[in-house]
Parts: sequence; C-alpha cells; structure tokens
Amino acid sequence: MQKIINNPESFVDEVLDGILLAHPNSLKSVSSDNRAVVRADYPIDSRVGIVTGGGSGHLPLFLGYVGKGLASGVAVGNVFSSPSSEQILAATKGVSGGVGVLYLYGNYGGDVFNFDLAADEAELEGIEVLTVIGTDDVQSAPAERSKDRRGVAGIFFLYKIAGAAAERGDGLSEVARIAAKANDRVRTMGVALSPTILPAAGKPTFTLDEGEMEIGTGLHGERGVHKGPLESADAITDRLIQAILADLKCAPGSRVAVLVNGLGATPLEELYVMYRHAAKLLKDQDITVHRAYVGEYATSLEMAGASISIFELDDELEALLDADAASPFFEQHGV
Amino acid sequence: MQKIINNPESFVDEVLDGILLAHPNSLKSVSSDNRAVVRADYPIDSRVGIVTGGGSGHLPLFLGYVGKGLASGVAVGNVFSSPSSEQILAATKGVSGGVGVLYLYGNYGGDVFNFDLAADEAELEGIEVLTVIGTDDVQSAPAERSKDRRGVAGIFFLYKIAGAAAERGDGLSEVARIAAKANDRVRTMGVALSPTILPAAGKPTFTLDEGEMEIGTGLHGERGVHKGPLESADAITDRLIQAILADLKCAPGSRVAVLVNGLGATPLEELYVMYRHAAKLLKDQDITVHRAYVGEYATSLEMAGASISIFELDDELEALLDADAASPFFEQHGV
Amino acid sequence: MDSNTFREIIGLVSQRQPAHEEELRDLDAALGDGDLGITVSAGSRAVCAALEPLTDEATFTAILIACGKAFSVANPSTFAALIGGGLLAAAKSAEGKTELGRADILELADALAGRIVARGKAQLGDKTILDALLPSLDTFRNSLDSPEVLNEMILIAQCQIDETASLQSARGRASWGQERSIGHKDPGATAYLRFLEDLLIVISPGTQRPDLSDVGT
Amino acid sequence: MDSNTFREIIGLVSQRQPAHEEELRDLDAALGDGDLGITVSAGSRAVCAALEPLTDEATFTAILIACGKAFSVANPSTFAALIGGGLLAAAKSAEGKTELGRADILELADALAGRIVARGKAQLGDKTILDALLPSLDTFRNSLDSPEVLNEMILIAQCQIDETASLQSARGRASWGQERSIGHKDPGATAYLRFLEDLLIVISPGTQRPDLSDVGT
Ligand SMILES: Nc1ncnc2c1ncn2[C@@H]1O[C@H](COP(=O)(O)OP(=O)(O)O)[C@@H](O)[C@H]1O
Ligand SMILES: Nc1ncnc2c1ncn2[C@@H]1O[C@H](COP(=O)(O)OP(=O)(O)O)[C@@H](O)[C@H]1O
Ligand SMILES: [Mg+2]
Ligand SMILES: [Mg+2]
Ligand SMILES: [Mg+2]
Ligand SMILES: [Mg+2]
Repeated sequence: MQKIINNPESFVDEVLDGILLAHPNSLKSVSSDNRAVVRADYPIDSRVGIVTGGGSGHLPLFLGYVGKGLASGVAVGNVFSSPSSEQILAATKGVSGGVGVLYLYGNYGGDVFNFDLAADEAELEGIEVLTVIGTDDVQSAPAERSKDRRGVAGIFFLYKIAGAAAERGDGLSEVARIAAKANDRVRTMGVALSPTILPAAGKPTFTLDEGEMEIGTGLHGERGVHKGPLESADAITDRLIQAILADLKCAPGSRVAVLVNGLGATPLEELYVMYRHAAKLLKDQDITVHRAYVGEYATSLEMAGASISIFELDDELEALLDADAASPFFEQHGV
Repeated sequence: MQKIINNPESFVDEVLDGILLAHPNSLKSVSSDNRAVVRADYPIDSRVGIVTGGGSGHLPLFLGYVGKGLASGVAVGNVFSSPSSEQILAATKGVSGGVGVLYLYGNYGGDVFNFDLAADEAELEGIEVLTVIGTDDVQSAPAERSKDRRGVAGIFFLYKIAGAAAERGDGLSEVARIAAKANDRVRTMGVALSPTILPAAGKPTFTLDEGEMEIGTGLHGERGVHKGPLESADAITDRLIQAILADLKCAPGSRVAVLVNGLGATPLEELYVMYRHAAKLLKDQDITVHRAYVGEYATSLEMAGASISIFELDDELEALLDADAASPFFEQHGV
Repeated sequence: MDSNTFREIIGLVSQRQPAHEEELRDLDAALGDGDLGITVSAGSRAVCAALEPLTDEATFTAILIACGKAFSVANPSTFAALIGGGLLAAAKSAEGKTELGRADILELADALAGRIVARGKAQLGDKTILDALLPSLDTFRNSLDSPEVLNEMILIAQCQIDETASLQSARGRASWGQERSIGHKDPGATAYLRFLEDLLIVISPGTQRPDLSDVGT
Repeated sequence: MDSNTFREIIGLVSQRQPAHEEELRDLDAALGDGDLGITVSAGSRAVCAALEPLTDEATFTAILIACGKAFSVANPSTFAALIGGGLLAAAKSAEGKTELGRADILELADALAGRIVARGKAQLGDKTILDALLPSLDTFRNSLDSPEVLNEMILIAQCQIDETASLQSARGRASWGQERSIGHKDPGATAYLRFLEDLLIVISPGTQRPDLSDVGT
C-alpha cells in the first residue's frame, strides 16, 4: 500500500489538524480531540442545525459537506468506523441555535446506535433532535426493505437539499420532512475496480484481479453482489442506470439531477466518459438532466471505481438544489 | 490497468462529449472536433481572452480552468500530447474580443512549437497574441536556467491571477505582465508513489515497487531526479518545502498561498496530512499562509503521489487571488 | 463469586481475545468490511486497561461500566456499540449486588442480551450474534446448577453458528451483500463462542488462576 | 530522381518505421515520457496514407507538404512538431524543382535541419536529433558523389548517438531529469538513424523496388 502517511494510529487526527489549519475561516473544532467540527459561523440563533458523521476515509464525505447551505456540524470516526456518541453530542451542541438539530447520516449499524445514543443525551440537555438516515444504495436490500439499505454517495443530495432549507430558516420538522423526501427520491449504484484496504487491517476485504470488476459495492470495501469480467464504460453505465431507474421509476418527462462519483483512484476523465453514456440513456427515456455533478464526492481511500446517483426533482427540490452552497470542499453559486 | 473506458482511440473525444453535455451553461465547443472549448459567455467585446491548452489526462488541468475569472479558452490534445496549431487557433478566435489574446500554458516542447505556430497564424488574422509560459517545477532545471523549467500544478495560480486581471478589464500587456510576475513567484515540486501509464503505450514509463518513491516527477510519467525508499508524510513534505523555499527565497514575514495537489490516486486525507506539516514548516520560518488549496488540481490519470506549490504574494497578487472565480471544476467566492 | 474474582476472570478471558483477531478479520471480510478482528482485539485490550486501576472495592456495576465504555470506543464498529451497550445494561442490573451466584450471572447476561435485541432490532435467524447468544442463555437457564453448563453453552453456540451459516444475513453490513452472505459463518456469533471457550479454560481447575472453586455453586 | 520515384521511396521507407516502435518507446521512457514510439509509428502510417491519393503529377513540394502535415498531427509530440515543421521548410525549398539530384536533396535536407535548429533552439552537444542529423549532412556535403555516401552518413550518425549517450540532455523533456539522462541514447537521434538505415535498404539494388539506379548520380 503506497500511502503518504506518518502512522496509521495518528492518521485521522493529523488529517483533522491539516483541515482545520487549511480552512480556519470556514471550520472550527468544538471538542478537545477535534473529532467534532462545525461551521465557523455556527451556532446561529433560531437556525436549525444539521449534524452528520461517520468514519474517516471518504472525503469529501462527511466533513467536506459542513458549510453554508449544507450540513452545519460533523462527528468524525476513525477510518471506516463510527464516531462515538460523545463526539456526536459535542457537534450537536456546537450547532444548536435553540430550534433543534437534524441528524442526517448514512445507514450503518454502528452509526445508527451511536447517533441514537447521542440523541437521547441531547434530549436530556433540552436539544430537540430529529433523524433522517440516507438509504440510497439500490443493491443493498430489496425495494420492500428499502429502509435497511446502505447510505452511499447519494447523501450529497440530502446535504444540499436539507442544508438549503435550513439556510433559508425552515423549522426543524420542515427540514426533516424535506430531507426524508429527498432520500426517497435518490438511488445509487456503484462498481469497484480495485478493493480498498483498511489501514489497520492491512489486507483488502476482497480481491479483484486485473480484468475483473465488482458491481454493487459500498464505501467500506464490502463485497458487492456480482463479480465478473471488467466491461466497457458504456456497458457498466448501462448496468448502473438501468438498475437505478428500475427502482426509482422516473416517468418520461421528469427532471433529475445526476451524480457520477469517483471512489478515489479513478480519473475525472473516466467519470465524464460514464456521464456521456448516462446522459444518452436518460435522454432516450425522455428524462431531463437539470444539473450534473461529476467528480469525487464520496470516496473510499484509494479505491478504483465509481457510482452513479439519480435524484428525481420537483419544483420544491429543484429550488433547493439550485440554492448557493459553500464549504472548503464544495462550492456552487448561481447558474 | 483497471480503467473505465470504451477504447483508447475514442477516449479523449468521449471525455469532451461528457464534459460539454454535463456543463452546457458554462462551456461551448468552437471547433468541429470539440478540441477547442471556450467559456459559454465569450468572446466579450474589448475583453482580453486567455487561451491555454495541453494534453489530456490531467483534469482539472487544462480545460477545468476555463471559466469566470480564469482562462477563457482551451485547446485539447490527445493523452499527454500537444494540441495542434489549428485547434489552438480555433480557441484563439473563440475568445478574441478585439483587444488581443494571451497564450498561457505549461513549458513542454510540443506545446511551445504548436502555440508559436498558432500565434503566427493569429497575427495574420489581425489578433494580437502575447505568450507567458509556466515554468514552476524547481527540480527540472537549475535556477540559472529557470526559463527551461517544466510547467506543472503551479500554473493554477497563473490562471487565477491572469483570469482575475482580464475579468476586471485589464489590457493585454497588463494581463501578460501580471501573469509573468506570478510565474516568477511560483515554485512546485512533486513526488510519485506509482508510475502512470500512457493508455496507448500500455506500459509505465518507470517502475516503482512497493515501498519506493520518485521525487521530482512531472505530470507525464517522466522519471524524477531521485528514487528512494518511501518516506513518511512529514519527511516527504520536508523535502518538497525545503527545495521550494531554497529556490523561492521568501523572506520571513512574507505572505504566500499554498497548493497541495493530488496526482490522481492519492486520497484527499493524505494531502491534508501533508498540508499539516507544510503549515508548520512555513510558520517556523515566519511565513504567513494567506490561502490554502488542497485537492486534485493537476493530475496524471491514476498516478499516486502529490506536489506542493508555494506562491509568494504582494498586495497586487493577493487582491487578484482573492477575486471570485467559477468554472465547472473550480469555484471560489468571497472569504 | 465476589467482585474481585469477577474482575480477575474478565481480565484473564479478555487477555485471550486478541488471539482471535485474524480469524475474526477473515470471517468479517467474507461478508462485511473486515474490521471485527480489530474491534475485538482493540476492545479487549481496552477492557484489560480499564480493569487495571480498579481496586477490590470496585462493585460489579463499576466493573461492567468500565468494560462497556472501554469496549465501545476502542474501535467503535457495530459489534463494539452492541456489546458496549449490553455491558452498560448488565451494569445497571448488577446495582446493589455484592455477590454473584449463577442466578445473578444469568440475570446480568439476560440484561446484556436484552439491550442487544432492543438496539439491534434483530431476531433469531437473522444470522447475528443473537443466534448463538440467546440459545446458549436458554441452556444456562435450563441447567443452572449443572457443573457442565458452560460446556453445554459452548456446544449449542457452536451448533447454532454452523446451522445459521447457510442462512442469508438479514442485519447490518452483511445483509447488503444479500445472497453473497450465504455459506459464511457469522463473525459476531463466532467472537462470542471464542469468548465462552476462553472462559471455560480460565475457570477450569488446573489452569493457573485464583481459586474459583466456589463458582460452581 | 523524379517526384514519382521520390514519393515511392518515401512511402517504402515510411512503411518500415513502425517496426521501430518498441525500441523508440523504451528509449523515450528511459529519459522522457515514452511516447516517441507512437509518434514515429502513427506518424509514418499517416505519411503513407497522405501519399496514397497523390498522382504522378504531384510535385516535390506537394509531396513534402503532405508528409509534413500528416506526421505533425498523427501524435503531436515534440518530435512530431519538429520533423513536421522541417518537412514544410524542405517543401518550400523544393518549389520549382522537377528533378532531384544529390545537390538538390542536400538543399532540402539543409532546409529541414535549419527549421529544426530555428524552432528547437538546440545546438550540437545538447543530445538531440541534431547531434546525428547535422554531422551526417556534413558527410553528405563532403562526399556528395561517393556511391557509399549513405553508408558513411549512417556510420557517423551511429557514432554520434553512441558518443552523446554519456552527455546530459539539455533540451526538451529529457533535460528535466537532469543527470538522470546521462548514459541513455537520444531517442529522436535513434529514430533518424533507423530512417537512414531503412533508406539504404530501400534504395539498395536487389531489394524489391522500382529502378532507382539513377539515384547514385
Ligand atoms: N442489528 C444487529 N443486531 C445484532 N447483531 C448485529 C447487528 N448488526 C451486526 N451485528 C453483529 O455484528 C457483527 C459485525 O460487527 P462489525 O464488524 O463490528 O460491524 P460493522 O463493521 O458492519 O460495523 C455481525 O457479525 C453480527 O454478529
Ligand atoms: N529543442 C529541441 N531541439 C531538437 N530536438 C529536440 C528538442 N526537444 C526534443 N527534441 C528531440 O525530440 C525527442 C523527443 O521527442 P518526443 O518524445 O516527441 O518529445 P516529448 O514526448 O517530450 O514531446 C528527443 O529525443 C530529441 O531528439
Ligand atoms: Mg465489520
Ligand atoms: Mg466496520
Ligand atoms: Mg516523448
Ligand atoms: Mg510527449
């Protein structure tokens, strides 16, 4: 594993040091171990706070989406493991403007337990908490059990939508309603061309030889649902788009946003080759792409591969999607 | 080589299709082969145009820096090879607002010849052209021959500075003056942890085993100046920062901007570990970091590795650095 | 058993868990993300460290709280949160106790299992730790006084793990692989089995350890 | 030699250049970015394709322009731009010529070399193609009528390549490796040498090709 690190034990803390040093005007730590980081301008009185969190190794996910018009705080776990309830509670207090906090994170066992624990403790301190969990990975559970699905790159849209709603002053239940509505309209599927290696474990969770690919993988090096020969960019894009549309069931004439996400090692050029075919497939089904996002939005250290997310829009969601947003890792203004 | 592509021959054209499809409001093609792409809102009467260009495989470089407050047009070559003079001329005509065009690109043999040829042809068509060539790689030639140095990731600062000057309406010679001034104050040095593979060649230009690194590499898989055992993040950062400061000679109390650039496969987390140490080293020398940029700004397909660039500021350059800029690949607003 | 003996047993058994790191890593890699080995090894080292400063006066509750907190934050994966939370529930049910007879131990174990069920919302047959834990506690409940009860618990746990291997995991990360989890033993249940086996070694006569003869009553 | 024969010779020699792709790739990888093999193979195939539609009426100038444009855009690296530009300069100096004697060929070759010097701004000893090209053209100049002139040019080019291998490249991408270029033969100069060797094969009696016996005069 060719890594530019000092040692695995101090890795996450050094990453956080670097981020806080690089962006002092945008982010600040609200815990002694720097594992709870919030917007520099938060808490803001009577403004709903949004706390997310999860394991490290996925930048820009999760910390990268703390900013204006996005999430307002984050709790940072070790590589691929959950933040503790204390860290989540610290982030909660760091963003609470007296009108409640929304927990918004991906569906992972450890995270669910720790966020639930933190929610209990926050209530004891008079902070109302609602929770919306991202479950966009179509490959991870059948439609009838969609609530059990894994949360992957599509959570970017939830941050964008919920963040814009909070930024314009919506109340807690309204922000939660809109975030849940967005979650119901996002579907993601991924493909891996190389496994990822947990630094501490030192061994990949699955092996992929040259010329092989794994379809339906998650962000933590878990195996997918199908392993086979590596296919062309168009063939892979066909697989992902068809599985997503079969589940999302967008009617012809609908408007969507599309995210083609790189898992870390795949070059931006290859993601645009995938977008090219995705745009064609959607056009064939008379589905209009309102906005396209192409790049590394949710990675898995040096994993080679990509995922595609489709987010079905209506007028309410489109307005929130088009709103300005700014963090040191993601900016969107105007057109 | 695990790539998500259809075939090497159509690769660049498919990438360009995908980019133009994804960002129709920001970019437009001005040549039948899509190899000349300009800002959607250009040409603008009596506004200086800035044309850049180079081989594919480096996104966001070069095309990613076409936008508001950045370059205004680009000529796109095949992977790691130069655009032709016809393509450069097409981009030139696509951005000329009647007050001249600045050619701004990295120092590579093929590019220099083709841009010179295009400049001759543009003059014949009444378009005044000035040229500033990026030469920021400290490892590629001794200080006395700095004009022969290779252009690498530091060219990002030249786009930001020259683009801001053109955006505020500066004349051609003024934009060229400022771009050349910026070039004199940027220094870059890189490290590679894996070689890159030219798609057509199918074989890496140099081999690196596990536990080895190559210092002073460029963006086209060229060998560096030193190959040795892989060192810690801090040790590598020491090497890069010291070599840069020895050449740039910033006095204590000076202000700089810093870019920690990923070459493609290296995770964002590791770049921030490098920034952490870079910030410390600069602080030790009483050098203030005005702005930090960390991420993939100039890649080399799936190459693992990074480069650090330091850009010494004065009041004029700082104001231009802080100006707004926006392309589908890079946005900066306000603080 | 007094709290001092209890603390020593937990310490001795915990010391033996890191030996299972590789096995649990491979089991978890087959249908999850391969970190259970780290959770168990880092978690049990943290438990040993947490027990270190405790004096003889430390109550069962204090001991279990220390273990629960330590285990849950060492490598906070799902298993860490589940077991950590379970130990905190057991600590609550141990309040006021100064001696632990078998019935008390069963009460604590039921509190631990109950929290895991409440938090994880899993059922028997979902191929989780519960498929080994719940049946083995029933065995304990039904032969409370048998000197061989631990051996029986180990047998039932082993048998449950082998039986459920052919099932598709319905909970947690393993469930996302859908059919791909079929044919793989559940890593969490196996970690529990290894713990029981090491407990048997530690309290068996002949092993170098404090006099635990009164455990049988 | 008339333009028809000139066109056939260039075509036959160009057809032989792709065979050198691997060698040139490896030489360029050692001190550059490894694309010279592609430039020469793609470039010479493009030259053959550009010659295809030309009829017997095509003048020397038209032939050289077609070759220059084709070679420079097939894989537009530094070498492609240099040789392409040089061929355009040779085309200019061939204007009005209907026959090529040796003196004319030398004039064209000097024009090509001159453009490479003007554009590349390299000198002898910078370890570029010039280190083989310029000395071999001087040999051509000094023994214009010798039937062995091509053999002598090949020898001097070969010797120059071997001699300059120990130098540090001072031009282009190879110069950025600084000392790392020492001990490696210049890829561009080698490509020129292979071209001369194939030219010798093509115009030597006995090889299957049109009657070129008048070339010697
Ligand atoms: N909802 C649940 N209820 C009970 N046990 C569970 C549940 N989810 C996971 N487990 C147990 O946790 C084990 C996996 O633990 P761990 O590797 O820490 O999870 P992860 O890495 O996915 O966070 C599984 O083998 C299973 O025994
Ligand atoms: N300035 C120059 N003048 C003359 N020849 C040059 C110059 N620069 C490069 N060359 C020749 O070009 C060869 C490399 O060509 P090529 O691989 O196409 O360059 P690159 O890949 O760097 O664009 C060198 O071996 C050298 O012979
Ligand atoms: Mg796991
Ligand atoms: Mg895990
Ligand atoms: Mg080359
Ligand atoms: Mg090249």
